[in-house]
Amino acid sequence: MKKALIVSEIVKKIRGKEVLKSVTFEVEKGQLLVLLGPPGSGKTTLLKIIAGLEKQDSGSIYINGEKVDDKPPYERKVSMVFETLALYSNMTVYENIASPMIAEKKPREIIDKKVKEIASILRIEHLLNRRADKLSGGERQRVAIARALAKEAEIYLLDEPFSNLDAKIRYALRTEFKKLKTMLGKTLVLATSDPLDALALGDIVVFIEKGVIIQKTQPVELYYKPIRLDISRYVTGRILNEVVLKKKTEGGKTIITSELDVVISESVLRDLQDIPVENIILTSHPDNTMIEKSIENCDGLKIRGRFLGYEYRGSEFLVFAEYKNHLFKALKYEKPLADFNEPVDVCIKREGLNFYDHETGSLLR
Amino acid sequence: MVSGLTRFYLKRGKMLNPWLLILPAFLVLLVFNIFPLIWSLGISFHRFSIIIRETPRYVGGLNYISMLTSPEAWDRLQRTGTFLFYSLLFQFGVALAVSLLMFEDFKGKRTLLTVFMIPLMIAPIASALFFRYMFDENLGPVNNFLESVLGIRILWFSNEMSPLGIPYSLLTVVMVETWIWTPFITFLLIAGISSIPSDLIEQSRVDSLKFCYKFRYMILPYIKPMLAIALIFRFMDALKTFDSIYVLTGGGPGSTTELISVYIYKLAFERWDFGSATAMSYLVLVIVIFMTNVFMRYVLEGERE
Amino acid sequence: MRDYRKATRFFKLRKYLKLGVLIAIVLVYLLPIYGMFNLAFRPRAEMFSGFFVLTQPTLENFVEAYEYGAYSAIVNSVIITVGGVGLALTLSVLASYAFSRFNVKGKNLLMFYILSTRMMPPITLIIPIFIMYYTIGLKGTYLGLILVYGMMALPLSVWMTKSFIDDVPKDIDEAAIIDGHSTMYILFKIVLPMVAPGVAASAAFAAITIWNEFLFALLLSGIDTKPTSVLLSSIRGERGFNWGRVAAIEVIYIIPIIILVFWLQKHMLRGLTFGTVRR
Amino acid sequence: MVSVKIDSVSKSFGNVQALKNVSLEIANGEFFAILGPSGCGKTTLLRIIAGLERPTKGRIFFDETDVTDVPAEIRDVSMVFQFYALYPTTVYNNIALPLKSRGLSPSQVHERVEEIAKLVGIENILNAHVDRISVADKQKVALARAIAKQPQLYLLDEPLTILDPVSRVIMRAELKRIQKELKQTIIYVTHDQIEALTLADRIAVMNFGVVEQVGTPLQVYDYPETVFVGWFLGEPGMNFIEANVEPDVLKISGKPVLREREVFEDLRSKGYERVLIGFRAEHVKISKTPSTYSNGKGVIEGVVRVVEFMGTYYVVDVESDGAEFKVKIDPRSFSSSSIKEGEKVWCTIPLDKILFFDPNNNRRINIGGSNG
Repeated sequence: MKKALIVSEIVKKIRGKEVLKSVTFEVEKGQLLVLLGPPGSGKTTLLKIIAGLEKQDSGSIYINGEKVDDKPPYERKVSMVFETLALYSNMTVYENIASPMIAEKKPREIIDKKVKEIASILRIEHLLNRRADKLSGGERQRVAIARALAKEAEIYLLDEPFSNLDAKIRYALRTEFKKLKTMLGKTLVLATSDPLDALALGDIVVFIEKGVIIQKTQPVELYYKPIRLDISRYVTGRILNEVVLKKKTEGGKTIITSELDVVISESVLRDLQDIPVENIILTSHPDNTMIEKSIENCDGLKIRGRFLGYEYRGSEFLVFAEYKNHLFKALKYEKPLADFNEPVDVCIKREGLNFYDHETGSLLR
Repeated sequence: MVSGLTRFYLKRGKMLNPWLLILPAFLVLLVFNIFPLIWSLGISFHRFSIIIRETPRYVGGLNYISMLTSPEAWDRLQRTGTFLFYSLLFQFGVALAVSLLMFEDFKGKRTLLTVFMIPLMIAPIASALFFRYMFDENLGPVNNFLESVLGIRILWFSNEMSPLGIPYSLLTVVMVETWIWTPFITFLLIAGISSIPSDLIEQSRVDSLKFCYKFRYMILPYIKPMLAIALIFRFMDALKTFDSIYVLTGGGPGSTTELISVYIYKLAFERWDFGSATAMSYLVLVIVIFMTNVFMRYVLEGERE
Repeated sequence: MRDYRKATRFFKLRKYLKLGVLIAIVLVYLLPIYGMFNLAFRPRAEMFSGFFVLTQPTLENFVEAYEYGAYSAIVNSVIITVGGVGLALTLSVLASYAFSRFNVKGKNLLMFYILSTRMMPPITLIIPIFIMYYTIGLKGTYLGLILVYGMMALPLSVWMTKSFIDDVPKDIDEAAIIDGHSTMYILFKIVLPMVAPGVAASAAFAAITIWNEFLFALLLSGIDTKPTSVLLSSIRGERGFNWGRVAAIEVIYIIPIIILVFWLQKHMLRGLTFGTVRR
Repeated sequence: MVSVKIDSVSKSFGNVQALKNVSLEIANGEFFAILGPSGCGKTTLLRIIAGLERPTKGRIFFDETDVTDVPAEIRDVSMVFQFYALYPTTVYNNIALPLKSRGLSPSQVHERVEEIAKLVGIENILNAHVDRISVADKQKVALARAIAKQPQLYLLDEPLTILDPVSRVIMRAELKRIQKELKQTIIYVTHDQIEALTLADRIAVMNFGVVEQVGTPLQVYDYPETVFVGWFLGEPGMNFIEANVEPDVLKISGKPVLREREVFEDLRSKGYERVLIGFRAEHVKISKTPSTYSNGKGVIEGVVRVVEFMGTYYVVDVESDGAEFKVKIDPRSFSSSSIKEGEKVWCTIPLDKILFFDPNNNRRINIGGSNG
């Protein structure tokens, strides 16, 4: 089955700085691929190259198996929603949505029918004759999507569609967007720097940093077992617990030391045996960590620290403990009882542990 | 040669070169600006007067040398320097005072500022002519007022030395120019002040900071760039002062108020000596470019460190 | 229980004092303009009786001004200004769109050149144009003046319009390109309507510059094409002239400008600094 | 240390009503949060308390004194802005300038600045220019400046949202300590519900210039007074489904859900034919095996529309012909139940976790003392 979009070895330099270093990936038909990466990793430039708004230095783009490098944007059957939404603010919502069809000089009735149809899908029929600059954040966002859908295209590109909206509206729009995607069955490429967009929406996620593709995988795997530590930190929003261990083998015996005075359980020691590297970082998510006044048997890493406080998130508590200026977090479903500065036990369970090489940051186990 | 939105279409499919859009404007500038400038540069190397019908004679740098050595030219430049010093002093002084008084927001601030801009916007010819009426030595209301209050009459258009060390006629020109141009500087300073982040201003209010601290640590850093821009623009325009002098004193009495642009005008259209007039103009241009760079480097340097 | 009353009263007092001084400065500053209007409506009898006297306002002076030829001078000013602005605007809209949307190679050079027109002593331009007009017979014609003023207003309107178009994010152009629209459609149907108020403001600023100009008009206008500024300057020569009539001409001359100034409040900063500084 | 009384304050800019008749009482030494979406008027209210803005109607009292007309310069209030609003000079000057303006002697100023800098932990960067210090340090400087003035009231406008998690936790501990040790009144404006729920003794939830509810974090989260408060707090927000009250059963679009008789009597006696039932996504148990209506539980049968993975939890969007609601599951139980889009599911909700709302005024209906 022909791939909807093939991006092969795209290289782009802007003012001497290499923004994209030989980027390659493919998108299946009807699939939603999320391009996740910190701001300034070249996502927007890549989208503009796919759309034909910017010329790549080398490499090529195939849409539906057909090479489009020398084709102008509107001939590439590509449609795009910009981060700034780029609505024509002096025109009405109707004119904005109809714009691609006006450009293709379609007859009046067809334009009218199509605009009304799209407006009903996105529930903005009541806004059709309002000026584009008199809309709320969520409404502007929907009109931008409507305009993109008004153009028949093989690929729909979205650049940070939920970026400048209130958190509450972002969550709501994300769910609606996922419903829309399943209903329309279009091929979508969504660029975002918000990990939640990738986790919630992506059928497949490509992590890109400084113009280089680091990993392409399922959202769940990207969250739990990414191949690089900096991806894990980025995707979990710095909520990870991290412990640095040093491994030395003297006379056949291996000694594990850590400046955090960690008590390591038998099973973890066994895991550490066959790790070739000297300096190891162990990471784990708060939902695999416990912070209590005292913990007897802890199958994993145990640290004695002082209680810092908690974050009450309504449905759960995020508990904080500190040791030697190092922060540990644990998820708890009822109110923690310790007071500020009281000594507590932190137990990082073995099951959620990832092992990373301290130098390269790459996944070991 | 062209990048950025290279994919840009006149009609669907046809590539449009952006220079096509720039061409019409460029043509008008070419014919009425670039070409005349080159021509006048040429004239400055010739002995040329339209009146006596002789063909222009190439004289090399003679015009420039005669201008550089003529005491008359140096006197006019020195007079323009004095004019510049006093007018910038008054203008920046009043402008700073008004802009600081306008620091706090109050109802009607925008309209008051707009009204304050009117002297800048109306034609200098009209305002200078009315100042001529106001400062008229025997009938003018200013002298009537001074006589009734202080019992003295001032000969505003004479060579008499004023207490400030410059002749009264030059002082009158400085006052007219100050009246016209102070709003320009005030407006730029107020633009500088309004670029101060509003939460910083509110923080200084909640901290009930003394005005001297507000000025030194909050206002000055933000108006410094505006002071530089105002200084550069004012320096360029002050050298071109012509309209108001033409109507106020016509350069007189004698040559006390004959600033450099009036002097060049007289060279060209009273003595009909185009060669020297264009040479003098280009010398003035060199001075302006040199001084502007000095300002830019000095002020921007101050800015960057 | 803290007593704020004394401190509040003192604080309010200081505030109103500052305001009072400010308003006083502005009033004194605008005295000449008041004087101009006052004199224009004063009968000849009260010509020299004090600055504020205005017992029975009359339109005498305006009638005399009409006979003195002020009417035709104002008409000339209108023709020259409208012509000059029209020419400058049409040329600058296309050029500023190209400057704003493309990083054309020669852009910075051209931008500096445009700014330098403000540095240049005007005489360097007038002499060659004076000779050119003299030889090809354009001296004293409306067309001649309109072309020169079109050139003079061009740099200001190019820079100002460009600064407004820069405020429109480039994404909008790119979105229209993806939709498949042509350059002219994007410029005239999407970008220009968005910056219409800005373009109007640059036109107004160009108009003010041309309306007030004197030196070019003095040398290039003829007897029947001379604008108001030249008419006013010619009064300098006469002895014992009628100041009431002069004030009347000046009032007619400056009223359109005052109206434009109030209308332009928002974009004043851009106009004064050639679009280099935007709030 | 002052109590603040906001007495039916309204504020409008042109024809936009930013505040509509807001009345609040903040006790002395209380950590009071004002929570709401952007544009709900919370910052305007804070600015009115600080004296930076005048109310169109209504009065403001500090303890018993009416301070509505007292300018900000004299209210002796400290503010910490979201983007720290630091004067472009050294850290030392930022803390010292307000003290110098107050007339303290140079030695007093110096001693005070040293003391506060040590307290907040910025004693080693006192001579650095504020443009060259980290974001967390900038916020600490803003806080130090506020504390140094020993004001009678602290007003904080989202000071922590831009910090990284580590310094945010430490700053939170710092704020709590200031409130406890120095017994200061703190009014804290934020749109981030986690900040409000974690730090505040009491929270006022605002929307479109109106105070929807005032209560402790627990009250506001578990017993919202209005639909908006329920929706705004918690992620995802509380689910609301229309249900009609029939003599012996409560139905959602025709399907029986709840059988507890005494609940219907109470509702019918209050004259409710139709009602909105509200329940939190995390209180719903979801399973693929059908379950019957037993006592003390509501059961809704529906089809899975969308599944969203949010890292620390899953959100399942279920639709029961027309009525949509969300279910929140922790990753472990989600993978064991392996629910997929399009499957039929049965959702059970414990009765004590279900709240009833009046569909016309969106306010909660009190059922036999069920509120917190």
